[in-house]
Amino acid sequence: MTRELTYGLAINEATRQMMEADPAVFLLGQGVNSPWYVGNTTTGLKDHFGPERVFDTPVSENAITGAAIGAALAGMRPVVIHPRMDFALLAVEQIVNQAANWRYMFGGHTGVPVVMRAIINRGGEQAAQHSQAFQALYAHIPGLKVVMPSTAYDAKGLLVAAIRDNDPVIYIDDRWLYTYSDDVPEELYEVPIGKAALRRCGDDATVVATSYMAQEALKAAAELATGGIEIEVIDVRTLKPLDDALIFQSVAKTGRLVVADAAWLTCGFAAEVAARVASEVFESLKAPILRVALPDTPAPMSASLEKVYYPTAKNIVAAVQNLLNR
Amino acid sequence: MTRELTYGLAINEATRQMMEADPAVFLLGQGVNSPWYVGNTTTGLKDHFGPERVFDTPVSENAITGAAIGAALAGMRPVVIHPRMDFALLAVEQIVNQAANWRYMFGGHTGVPVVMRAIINRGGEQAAQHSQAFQALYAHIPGLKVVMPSTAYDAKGLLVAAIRDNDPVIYIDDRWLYTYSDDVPEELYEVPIGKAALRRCGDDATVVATSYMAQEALKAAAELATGGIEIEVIDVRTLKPLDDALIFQSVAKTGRLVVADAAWLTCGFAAEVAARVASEVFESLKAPILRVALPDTPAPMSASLEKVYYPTAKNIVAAVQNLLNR
Amino acid sequence: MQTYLSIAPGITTAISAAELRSMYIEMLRIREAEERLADMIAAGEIRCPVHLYIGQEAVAVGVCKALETTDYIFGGHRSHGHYLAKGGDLRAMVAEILGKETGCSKGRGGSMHVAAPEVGLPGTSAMVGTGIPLAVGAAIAFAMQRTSRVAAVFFGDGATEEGGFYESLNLAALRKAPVIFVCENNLYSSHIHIRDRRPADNLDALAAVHSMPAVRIDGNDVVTVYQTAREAVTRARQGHGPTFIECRTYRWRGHVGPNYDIDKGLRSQEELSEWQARCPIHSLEARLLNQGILTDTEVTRLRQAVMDEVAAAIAFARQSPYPNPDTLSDYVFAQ
Amino acid sequence: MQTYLSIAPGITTAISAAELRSMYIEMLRIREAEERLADMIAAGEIRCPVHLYIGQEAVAVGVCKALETTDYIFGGHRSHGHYLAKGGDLRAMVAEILGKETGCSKGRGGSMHVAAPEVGLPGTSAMVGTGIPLAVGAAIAFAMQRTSRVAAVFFGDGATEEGGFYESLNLAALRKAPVIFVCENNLYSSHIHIRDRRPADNLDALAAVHSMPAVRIDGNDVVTVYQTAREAVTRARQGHGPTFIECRTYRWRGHVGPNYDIDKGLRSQEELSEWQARCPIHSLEARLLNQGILTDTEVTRLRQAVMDEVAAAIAFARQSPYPNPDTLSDYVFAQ
Ligand SMILES: Cc1ncc(C[n+]2csc(CCOP(=O)(O)OP(=O)(O)O)c2C)c(N)n1
Ligand SMILES: Cc1ncc(C[n+]2csc(CCOP(=O)(O)OP(=O)(O)O)c2C)c(N)n1
Ligand SMILES: [Mg+2]
Ligand SMILES: [Mg+2]
Repeated sequence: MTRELTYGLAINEATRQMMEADPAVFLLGQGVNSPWYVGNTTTGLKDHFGPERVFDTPVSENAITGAAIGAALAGMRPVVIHPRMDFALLAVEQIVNQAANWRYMFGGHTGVPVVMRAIINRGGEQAAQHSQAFQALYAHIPGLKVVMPSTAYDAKGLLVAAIRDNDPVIYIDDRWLYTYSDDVPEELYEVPIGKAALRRCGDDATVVATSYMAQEALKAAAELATGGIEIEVIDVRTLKPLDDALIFQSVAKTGRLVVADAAWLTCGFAAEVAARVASEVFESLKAPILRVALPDTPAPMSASLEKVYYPTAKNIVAAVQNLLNR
Repeated sequence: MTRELTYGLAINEATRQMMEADPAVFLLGQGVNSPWYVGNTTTGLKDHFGPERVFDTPVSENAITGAAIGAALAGMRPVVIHPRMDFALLAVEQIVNQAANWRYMFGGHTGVPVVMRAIINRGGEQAAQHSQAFQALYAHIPGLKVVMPSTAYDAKGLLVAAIRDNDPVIYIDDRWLYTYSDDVPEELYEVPIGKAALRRCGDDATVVATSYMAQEALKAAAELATGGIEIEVIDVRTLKPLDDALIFQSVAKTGRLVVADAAWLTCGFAAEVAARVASEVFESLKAPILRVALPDTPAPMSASLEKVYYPTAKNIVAAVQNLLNR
Repeated sequence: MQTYLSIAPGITTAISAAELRSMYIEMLRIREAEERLADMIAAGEIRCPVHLYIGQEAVAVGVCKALETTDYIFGGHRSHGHYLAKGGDLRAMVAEILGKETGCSKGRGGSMHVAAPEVGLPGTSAMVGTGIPLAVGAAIAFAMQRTSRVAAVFFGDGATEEGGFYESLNLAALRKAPVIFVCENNLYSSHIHIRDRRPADNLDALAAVHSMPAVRIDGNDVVTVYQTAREAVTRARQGHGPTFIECRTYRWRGHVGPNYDIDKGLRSQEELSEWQARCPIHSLEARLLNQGILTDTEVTRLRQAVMDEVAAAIAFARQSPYPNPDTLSDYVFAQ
Repeated sequence: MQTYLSIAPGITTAISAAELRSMYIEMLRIREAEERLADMIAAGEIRCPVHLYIGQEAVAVGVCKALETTDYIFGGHRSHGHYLAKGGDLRAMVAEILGKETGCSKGRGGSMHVAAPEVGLPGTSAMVGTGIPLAVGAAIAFAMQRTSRVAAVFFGDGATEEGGFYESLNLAALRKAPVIFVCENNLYSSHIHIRDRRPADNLDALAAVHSMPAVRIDGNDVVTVYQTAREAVTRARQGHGPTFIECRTYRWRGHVGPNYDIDKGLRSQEELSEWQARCPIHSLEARLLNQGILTDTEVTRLRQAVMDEVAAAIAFARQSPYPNPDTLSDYVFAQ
């Protein structure tokens, strides 16, 4: 049975159903029992499962994350939540040095089935320390899988897959998407990690986008279509391992590529997509590869600056038009 | 007056001369007074300047780095050393959230003139946690400058420039280069931050390389030259802000690009160079852009695996030949 | 109820009537500014997250009174009071909170990132506890510069859960850094009471084991705060190293925004009322009236003056321009 | 000299002759293995960094004796002793250190990353202090699983300088996690004596303020270690939460490698000699001989048996193949 559900509630449902299905699953992190920290993604879980399995923690990002990893080594499947990705910088050592390296470093004997939910929460004049999107950092690290759902359907399915995965998964959800809704099955299902989604077909250009920008790309596609331009939209969904086959196939057809990722330009994830295409399907390219990303500037506070800071469908439209006007 | 000096001693000399020239400069970090932690890069400094200005710290990466930032805000020009870049993950929050954001977040009033020396120390069967190279992580962050000298001359000149810079600079030196030597002036001089170096001219292909790989690129160039292939070698030196003009100019001439960076492939720095070229000088490209990088695998321990893990001149030669044989 | 200690029991710093008056005015100013900001948030005029300081004024004022302008302070997400007590410009603060170019951080930082480097506040980090090592570093710098300047850092009870706090305590003690750790224990970290975050509410003991004087004082008594801070500052200036001061206090409003977090079931009206009955401003006012240092007429006049000043600051901020979007990427690096 | 405390003074766990013998043999085994590894490093046969455990054997053996195979331990860069005491395979350890495919981590980890998940050692992290929250998490897991399993973590005095240590203490105390914090205070962190890293050598006090029993014991007395660990384990199994045990001890060799760090001017021969005179193995041996639990002949026989076992392990390791370069990228993810 399918019904419309919001992205935020899809996360909530996936968590609840996985906790019901598997006693090894539990939730810890700052704000899992707060009225505001994590939107509605954990509402009701503590009442349902009790404070042992839904544990709102002290402000100790490092130990909390380390404890989640340790629990994973002891047979659990923890979901550790950082209500803002910015805070998780205090836990980066545990994620990178321990969780990511563990399986390899010990010759494959033991893995770390932990999910880190790292929330992007920006805009609203929150300024530089409360607006950051670090997906590129995690996608750079061997041993980590990185997913960024852009729809409610994927938010649920990727979280289920992430929790079931036997290796550490960085699950990045974006507060800007929490009120988006689409058809979500009631039952448990997986969206496989490592598979991108072709969201719209077109012959004129390919737009590869992550998370929120995938939604913007669809808006851009609709707008471009009114001018007779048909773009193909690929929602990356899993940044690592990247489903580059789908991207290559599309660029082979369209010959033109725009990559949209709402993180800083330099050394961002969009660069990786561009580099792979420039290496693997170079011969198909008819035009330069363009990126739509944040400027190399910290997030400003004032709304007047925020408005020009964050890329939207408009920037994607402009990039596609730029490519086609050459 | 110029004489031959090793890379390690060039760092030592730059530190000493800057500390002599400016009482605001001081050194702190683990192992600055150790016989083994930081090679010969700080030898003799404590005896010369005393334990207050050359302070070997507790194992507290976070606080040490925060203290360096705080001292910078109070008029000093600290050099904080992390004897391995891996340890600095515990300090990433301070670098990213505080040092990098500070000037912007407070409207330009105050800057953080701190230098973080983050040492890459790998090989020698040290395994996954003691071998990492995180330049891409720092190059992604607005507000940071990132340098990676590959010669003794640059090691000194870039350190001087970094210390004099009014913003945070991540200075990444590689233990594999410590015994390399070249002509180094005795006096203080700067190698400007933001300028790449054209190390060798050629028409057949451009190799853009960082740090140790720039040395390997020169070996590759020599080998290729014996077969009549002339490559242009650009040593990036500053990863951020990147001197892409020099790169674009070279690729416009050669039409072929290999980027060599001894860090993980996915979302590594090499991707950024590839992406910029694929965007800005696409029309000049005659062939795909290739990257020489580490596989997306943690560093192994056993020498038998290390040998195939780390890229060398051979891999650059193969990549160039690959491009020319198309 | 708690018993509160002094660093050197029995020794109290003399305090003049003028000092008492000025601390009273400072607290009034902070209170009035925060109350008006609360109104503006409720009215939707302020959109950035704001963590109000109402109820804790005695801590900022008492500590800053013990400092010189050349001394540094560091703060956090809840630092309007620290900014004002240290002498930061009120108009620039309000403009900052409205995201204006005339703001103290040029509209780039907002409420969580106020700065007044000209009077010793280089900036405030909204990452819990991360200002603590910055203060230690500044203090180390002052010592190396052979000045007698000191650094103080304000942080909450929640910040004691971050590891960097302990690393900083040890570093400061080891270097005998002239730093004062001011922990404002208002019992809550966001939505969670301290009893749900620590087995014991013993923050002073956490610091004491790191080889420094650590005291727990009534953070709602500005005189006690001032006297304790004076002792700590004197120790620091004389090269005796850091001091930890736990100030017991309470924030009247909710964690963020103008409401009270009672509706959300996070705390009780009784608890709030009990602490409101211990209002730091009201108790000082009563004392000054009692001692004849203030009269009722003066109180009325002073309150009106503060209201006028705040109103003028708000007017200034409202009239100020927003940052020009073309300047988005200014100030990433020194120009 | 120090006075050492017990968690519950006066209560001592009964200990049988068989247990004493087996602890003696365990210590001998660790010592012999480490000594031979030292030779192999000196000879250049071992190339990876090795941090020898010689001198600290009583800690690993005393603690692990108090644990079941199903209990977990975590270690760090200096964990050969922990691995062996917990029952890890000697041959696989030596092979690991030589970078062989037959190693306990298939030659991917080396000396700093030994693991024996089959006997409760999921792995060891060489980042100072980072194993501590892992152990707390494992302990929380065991409690949630309603088992009586416990987790212990070994770390050095240096690890108490990392903030994660304090975060972990609080988290463990808050959750009443069945975890035992075993701090091996060997006075040095790399090249630096504790006096140059902390104003006071009071590591037990650091933990005690986080609401758990914290004791300082003679880490060179395996019986004391065992009895203390037993009490801590019992507490943990009964749901009373964590215990912190500071074991005073000393590493005979230098920080890394086979030398003594005396030549480098990092410590004195007198200090080393004083601690060597308190050899944990020698003192237990004397005691067992004295009590008639062992005879001289047996000692000779046991020593020979251990030497043979270590020699066989080295032979096994030497004969083992190196990892195939084609498998470089295996094991990044589950297959
Ligand atoms: C590193 C980090 N983790 C989490 C947060 C979210 N956060 C913001 S304020 C706060 C509570 C802090 O409590 P306390 O330190 O007692 O200060 P108070 O708000 O009571 O003044 C938290 C957890 C943050 N800003 N930074
Ligand atoms: C996070 C981190 N910082 C620094 C180091 C370098 N390092 C390796 S061992 C060591 C000393 C640790 O001392 P201690 O914890 O007392 O253990 P011991 O070596 O005495 O057994 C240091 C600083 C590291 N491995 N990890
Ligand atoms: Mg608080
Ligand atoms: Mg030690």
